[in-house]
Amino acid sequence: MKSNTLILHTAALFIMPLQLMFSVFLLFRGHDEPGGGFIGGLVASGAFVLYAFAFGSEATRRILRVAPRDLLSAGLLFALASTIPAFLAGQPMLTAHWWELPLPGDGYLKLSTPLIFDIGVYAAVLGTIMTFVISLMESDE
Amino acid sequence: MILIALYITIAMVTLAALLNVYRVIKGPDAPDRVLALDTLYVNAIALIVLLGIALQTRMYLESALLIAVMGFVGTVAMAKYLKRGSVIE
Amino acid sequence: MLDRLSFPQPWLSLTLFFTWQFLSDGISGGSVVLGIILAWGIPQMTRRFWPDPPAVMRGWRAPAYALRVLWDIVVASVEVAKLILSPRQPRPMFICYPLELDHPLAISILVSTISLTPGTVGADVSDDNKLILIHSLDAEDEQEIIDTIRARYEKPLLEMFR
Amino acid sequence: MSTFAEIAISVLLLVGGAFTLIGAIGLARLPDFYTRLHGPTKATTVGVGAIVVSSVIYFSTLGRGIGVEEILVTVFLFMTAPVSANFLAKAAMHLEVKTTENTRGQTWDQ
Repeated sequence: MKSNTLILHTAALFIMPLQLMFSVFLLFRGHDEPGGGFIGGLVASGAFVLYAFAFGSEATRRILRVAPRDLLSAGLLFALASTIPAFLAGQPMLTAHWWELPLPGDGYLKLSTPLIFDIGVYAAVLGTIMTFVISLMESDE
Repeated sequence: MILIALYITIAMVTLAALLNVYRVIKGPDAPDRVLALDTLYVNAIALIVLLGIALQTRMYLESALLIAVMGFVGTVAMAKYLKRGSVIE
Repeated sequence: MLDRLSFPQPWLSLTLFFTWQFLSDGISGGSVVLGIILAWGIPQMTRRFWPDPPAVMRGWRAPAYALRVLWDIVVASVEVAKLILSPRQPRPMFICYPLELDHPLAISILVSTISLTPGTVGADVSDDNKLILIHSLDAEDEQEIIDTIRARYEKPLLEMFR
Repeated sequence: MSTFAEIAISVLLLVGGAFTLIGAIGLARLPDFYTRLHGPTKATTVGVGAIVVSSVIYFSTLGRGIGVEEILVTVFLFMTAPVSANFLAKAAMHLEVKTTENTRGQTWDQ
């Protein structure tokens, strides 16, 4: 009797969104509690790796939209960009700057250079691991 | 009362983890080892949650969730490797 | 264009939104905005491989099924525990279970249920989605197990997914 | 904390620990791979589930809110345990792992 990968497909469809959400959660709580860009990026790549196991490298490329290598370099640029405010203010590199954007209701969206740095690291980690995995997959095919 | 129950439970889970390590070492086949590792990470989650209760902090719960997420991906990757001889088909 | 703005899996989006609210320590302006972005973005990203929804889906039957499965999981663990601790050897058996369900989602739920309930693990699904291979830890009679699964789990799922 | 909550937490902890231990004993004691698969998927999952639920009750009686992380951990374990079991069983069938002599029925080709 031949078998198929139905269970893994369904599981990937349900589990991957939860993993992605958790990775974003880790990314945003990074500054004063455990978490941060690196571990968030790892969890996100775990999610995409699971997707790649279930649906193949081509589908994974398609949902990533950008090539993983571009993600990696964009992440590095982003992390670099987080040093600009400190540079303009004449402070040592990577000094934290904070802004608060008022939102409808009484909330604030807190933006800070550490967060921008974390987003950069997130993209760089995701890009690196997906570059590995996808090129390994394609060299295998 | 909770403290006593907590200590007994930690002892039981630790013993369970040791039994899993025994299965990891003994094998005899690769799937047995992967299954034992799979159980080992679930036990690690239990230990982390118990540690959180013992120290009265919820700080460690994220790491428990993290182990659950990454452990599953790891098990799937290893099972995939066993199936094809290479991780990625 | 409208396609891009829609929520392809409304239930998934709702779940993601509320999970996000709870994760980010209560509802605030920022968490609502981010929650909406995530609830829209993640299903958009993964929409390609979702199976078509079944013709009829009676979602309100799901809680009753979930409770039954939860109860059976507890019973299952006690049974497996008894068997593990008793000195006698188990009598394992591989069983081919002919499916009546045909929706991939329903089959996945059934296999997961089988894996979590008394003495059985759903080992495999055939490539035409017509048979499941079940490994039973301690089986007397093949037909008895098939009938139990059919009556207890597959019938309710058939009611849910048409 | 009320006595009732204390008893509930203690009982859940002990039950959880016992099931986790039984799952591991099953893993160590049962004769072949397919029978060993049963311990971790059922007993261990339930055991960890019970421990996590006791943690939820404990922290909610301390008044630190209900823990979503704990519930997520449980949901995640219950979702992933059957999938890993299914996947490992497929791997074992592919490798043609030996079954004990008294196993009836056939595995499938992978």
